[in-house]
Amino acid sequence: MTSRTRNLSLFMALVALVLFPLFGSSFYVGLVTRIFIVAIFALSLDLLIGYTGLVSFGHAAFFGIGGYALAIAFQDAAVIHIWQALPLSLAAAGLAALVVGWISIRTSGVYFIMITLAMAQMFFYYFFESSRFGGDDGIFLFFKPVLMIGSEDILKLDHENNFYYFALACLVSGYLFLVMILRAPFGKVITAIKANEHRVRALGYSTNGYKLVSFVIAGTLAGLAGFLEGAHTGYVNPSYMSWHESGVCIAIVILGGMGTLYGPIVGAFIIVLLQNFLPELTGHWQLLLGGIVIAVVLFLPRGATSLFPRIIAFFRSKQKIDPKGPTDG
Amino acid sequence: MSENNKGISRRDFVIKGTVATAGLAAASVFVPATFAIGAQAKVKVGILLPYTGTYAKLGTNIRNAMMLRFSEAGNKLGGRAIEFVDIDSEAKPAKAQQLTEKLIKKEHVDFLVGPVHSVVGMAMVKMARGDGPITVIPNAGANQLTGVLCAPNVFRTSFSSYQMGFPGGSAMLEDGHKRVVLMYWNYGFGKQVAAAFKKSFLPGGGTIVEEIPTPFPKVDFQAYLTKLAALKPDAVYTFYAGGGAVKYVKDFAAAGLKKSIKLYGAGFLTEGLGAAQGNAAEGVRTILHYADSLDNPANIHFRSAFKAATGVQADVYAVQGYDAGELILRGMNAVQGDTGARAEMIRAMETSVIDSPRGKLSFSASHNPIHDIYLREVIKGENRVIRVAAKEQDDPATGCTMT
Amino acid sequence: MELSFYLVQLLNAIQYGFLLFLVASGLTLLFGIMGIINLAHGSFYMLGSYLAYWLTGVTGSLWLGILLGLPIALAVGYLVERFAISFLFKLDHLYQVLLTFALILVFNELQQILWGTDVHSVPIPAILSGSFQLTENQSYPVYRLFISAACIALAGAMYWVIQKTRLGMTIRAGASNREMVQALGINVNRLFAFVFSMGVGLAAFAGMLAAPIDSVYPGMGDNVLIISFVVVVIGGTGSIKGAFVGAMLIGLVSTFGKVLLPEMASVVVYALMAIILLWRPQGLFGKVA
Amino acid sequence: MADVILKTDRLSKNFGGLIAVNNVTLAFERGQVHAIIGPNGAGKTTLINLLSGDLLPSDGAILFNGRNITSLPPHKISQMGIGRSYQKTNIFTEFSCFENCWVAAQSRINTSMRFFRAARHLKSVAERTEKALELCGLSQRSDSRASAMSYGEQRQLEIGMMLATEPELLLLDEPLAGMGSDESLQVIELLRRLAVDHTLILIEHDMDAVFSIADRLTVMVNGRVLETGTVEQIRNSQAVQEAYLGVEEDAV
Repeated sequence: MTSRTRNLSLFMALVALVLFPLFGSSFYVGLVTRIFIVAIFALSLDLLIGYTGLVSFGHAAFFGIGGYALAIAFQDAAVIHIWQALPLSLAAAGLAALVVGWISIRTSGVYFIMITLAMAQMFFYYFFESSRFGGDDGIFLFFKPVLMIGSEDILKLDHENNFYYFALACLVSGYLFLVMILRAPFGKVITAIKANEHRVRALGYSTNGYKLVSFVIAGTLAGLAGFLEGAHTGYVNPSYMSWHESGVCIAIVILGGMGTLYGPIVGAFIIVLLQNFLPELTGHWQLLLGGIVIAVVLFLPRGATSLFPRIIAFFRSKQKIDPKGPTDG
Repeated sequence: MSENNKGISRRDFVIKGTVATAGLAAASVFVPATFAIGAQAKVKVGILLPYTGTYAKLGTNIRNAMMLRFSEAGNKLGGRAIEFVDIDSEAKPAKAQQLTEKLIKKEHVDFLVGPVHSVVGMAMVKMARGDGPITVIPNAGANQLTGVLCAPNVFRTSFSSYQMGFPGGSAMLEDGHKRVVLMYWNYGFGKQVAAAFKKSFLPGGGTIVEEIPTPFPKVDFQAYLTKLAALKPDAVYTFYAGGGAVKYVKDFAAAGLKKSIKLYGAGFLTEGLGAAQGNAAEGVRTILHYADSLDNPANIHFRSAFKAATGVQADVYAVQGYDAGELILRGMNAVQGDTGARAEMIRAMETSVIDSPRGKLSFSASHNPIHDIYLREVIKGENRVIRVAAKEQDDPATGCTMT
Repeated sequence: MELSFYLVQLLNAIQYGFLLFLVASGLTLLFGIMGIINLAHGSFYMLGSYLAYWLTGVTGSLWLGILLGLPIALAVGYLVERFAISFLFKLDHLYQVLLTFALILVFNELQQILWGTDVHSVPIPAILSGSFQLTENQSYPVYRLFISAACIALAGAMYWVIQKTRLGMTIRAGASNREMVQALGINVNRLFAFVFSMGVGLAAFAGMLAAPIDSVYPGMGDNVLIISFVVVVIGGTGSIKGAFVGAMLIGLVSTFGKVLLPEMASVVVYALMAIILLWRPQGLFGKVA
Repeated sequence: MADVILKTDRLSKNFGGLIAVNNVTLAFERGQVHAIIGPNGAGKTTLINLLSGDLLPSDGAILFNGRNITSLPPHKISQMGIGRSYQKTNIFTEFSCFENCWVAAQSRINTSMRFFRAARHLKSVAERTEKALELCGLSQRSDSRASAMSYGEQRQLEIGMMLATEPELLLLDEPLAGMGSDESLQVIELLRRLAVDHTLILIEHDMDAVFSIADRLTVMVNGRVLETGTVEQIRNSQAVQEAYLGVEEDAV
């Protein structure tokens, strides 16, 4: 797939998403909002597993912390200002990622997988068992965040469509942010670390520093997703941080195609829609979901989006109208 | 209820059940969502109960009992046919909001029945309260559901955790146990039950030797039981349910503690678990608003009808589902099926006095049940009533603005 | 609290440790020899418990249940290895995590389809149903001692097999250098299928032994899984000795954590792991990468 | 005294019981090509790994331009101006040839913790990359994927990456390993060119190549320095003849 076809497809998809609330019912607008949130979460993990080569199995911790920061700080507030709540969530998730990352990046391979899992479990159990933060019950929020300048409401998120566009804007910003840092010198270093960390160190880079920064960025972005989820549902609970969520997030990234930025978004659409509609087919829908994931790992390890270029190539070879012939991206 | 006692056969119920379920599947595809009122349009009843996971059996019994009640009434609510939209909640709080949204915004249900899990209940009620559908909670016990979250359109046919714990304290004092250890799963519901227990136990002159909250939903109790043995109390009051309850009762017996420490608990400790607990449960005393052996006509009828319709023995969850069905019937019959007459329907529901299998059931201003609480003991594998522990137990509905 | 209280807790800790060792030893073998991260290990523990419940019900005896159940578990292990795991060797850890994660979903659903969602329990065999008095009011079930004894016997047997037999040599060689095993002219595919079945067998056997003192319920494997991973990682992947020490450490920390730090009972185990990995990133007995 | 760029002082490394490098004291002079030879297992590569920081010494010290660099991590040593190439090709196989050198060249900017501007705007890096590619003779192959290049080209790229970091001292671990004779000649030519304004420490088994370009030779056997001196001195050394060269000549 050339970058031109890719950008064109992405742009068309964006236009479709912008127009969607004009046609979709409130339920579907809410559903797609949720997909945006999950997509941001998956994108953040993709920075780690797809670009830096860090297989984190505890990424849900930062998602949860983003949500909890919002809920803890504002559970009794009558007005939640976005400009207060959002930075708070990002900072909390980023700080947690800094601590977890600082400890974890000393290890590698399976130990890294396990230590990130263990750290996430610590957060999970801390919130699960602490009576201060609602324990297993979680925390409810009764208001949605607003953006105010003076006393003027610029943006009120209690309207489903507003929230939809806000989440979409966050997703697009997150996407563009990642595109930017991956093109920047920083991105060159982390992708090289994924390819061959030892060599990068021999070339004179302190790789741990880059891995840590990547971990913190990913954690902060996951915190953004957690903030949105908390604000959208008005409810946070420890299961946001459970290792199942981390596992599902890995599934989303790989299902969509890791190491690409559109892959996780496609993956989020696939998994959330499956989670939503499979139960209508059968009570044992997790069996189907598990089967689908297994099939992808075995037969399509580069993810669903790796099919796109093949499909395009297929049609091109059928039509044979492209004067330049199929170009390899 | 006894007036329309038609004594349906099992086959009858199964057929109707199938028709209803098939209707559900078809209807969600073909029938456009409408707000139309009239005799022709079906009443939509959304059900959000767990059919998988730890609480699966509870969800299944609640649904089947409610369907039984509807089928006894000819599968009509105020003259209108019923359409069910049945969703598996998986008892996962994180999905509760999404699934409730599906029922309210996508399916536009008239009634919402569910859930089992308290936290799912909170997420659900938070969305439904106010202008959402009339909601009937057939199990979740969190105090907040008819406390701070109470709303005119939200009813509960089960219990609040206060009602579960509070009568326990006085019952144990009455049995002569003054030095008691509290052990419970350390999560919202467990903590609320323990707190309510102390509200009657401490003022009555009892002493809490120690509180041992154990991590939910973990079931390795050995270390805690050793601690319990070393504390040497007269008795222990517990809250555990499902797999935890089975394990606790068995470990307690295996540690030889039955000889020196009397085991009490909120009713779920032994409810419906006889087969799994076996001998270990003999002599365990629990406090609940229901007992299999209650000797009233409603219970005798209900138990045989439920057994006939589903093939399994009824339990407290089935009773709560059956009463949920009854409550919806009362409301719809009062307005002849006109779901638009909301205020009138709510009035009819909140003033209902139901002749439930559990005994007399009425509702408080916060729409929480008022009912008798029984002290029961496991004798020969059955939960038998020892005495009424609290007559017409009410709930303080802390934080509710409707009282 | 008196001394006897701590002694009883020590007994509890050791007994818990033994059971953990049984599950974790299978896991560490799979990782050490095959390089496989098997998240579905807990599902095999659950499988063992359900097989024990089902077959004990059918045959009326736990012993017969275990005797019939073990071959079934081994067969399931073999099939899973052939049809899923064997494709993973060439792939990254990431894919192993994902595939075995999906296997958990599948196994949990299959369990519900086969055995429903009720909570079950398995009776303790009559011959071991007694108990003896520990303190003035607490007694200790003989069956718990039996589990410990069985675990010790099994640990001894494993030690013997791994240190003294030809098979053990192959396994040790495989754990330290996978290419070398191939060079020795051993059919790696067969060895791996065998080792995976054994790992599954160990987990299932632990589930069977524990069934009478645990209750048998849906999703029970998940609780065991994560804690066994902690054991493996603390001990160092691939090291049976490490798994043993790790299991004992976790047994002690989690038992005394519950008593001494009840608020943080679940957190301390993970904190211990984090501290150990900070000190030794490869685990207590792991090889330096 | 000659201008010493790198010095080791009683440097040792043991792995468990095995002493791979034993009490090695050597001085490398600026501007020279200093080859280390010796039979397999003599500890040559271990010595290079100690110098580059890939391994931590068990004992002894390393001084670079008079500064103690013992136990510094590899990236710090690289930043001080010591570049190295590996015996086994160690490149980013999924990257293009250009990107491989780019990552190397980018390591010389102040910091790569830059997030906002695209990397391609960094002029200095682009220049260094082009220069390194040209030096190692791969300008024509700039856009090829590294994994698609021939083995010889990959070896050249290995050196190119090192050059892109603009080191003062080059540690070359068997740059000719596995090459055909034509490719070898090219690389030897490249090494000669580099020798003009770099200091080279070279491990090589190809004796003809070594004798043709080295100024000084060190012979290692069993982790110890057997002899060190000019090419002539080594050629004529009795000890070397017995312990090493004799054997080597038989083998050749």
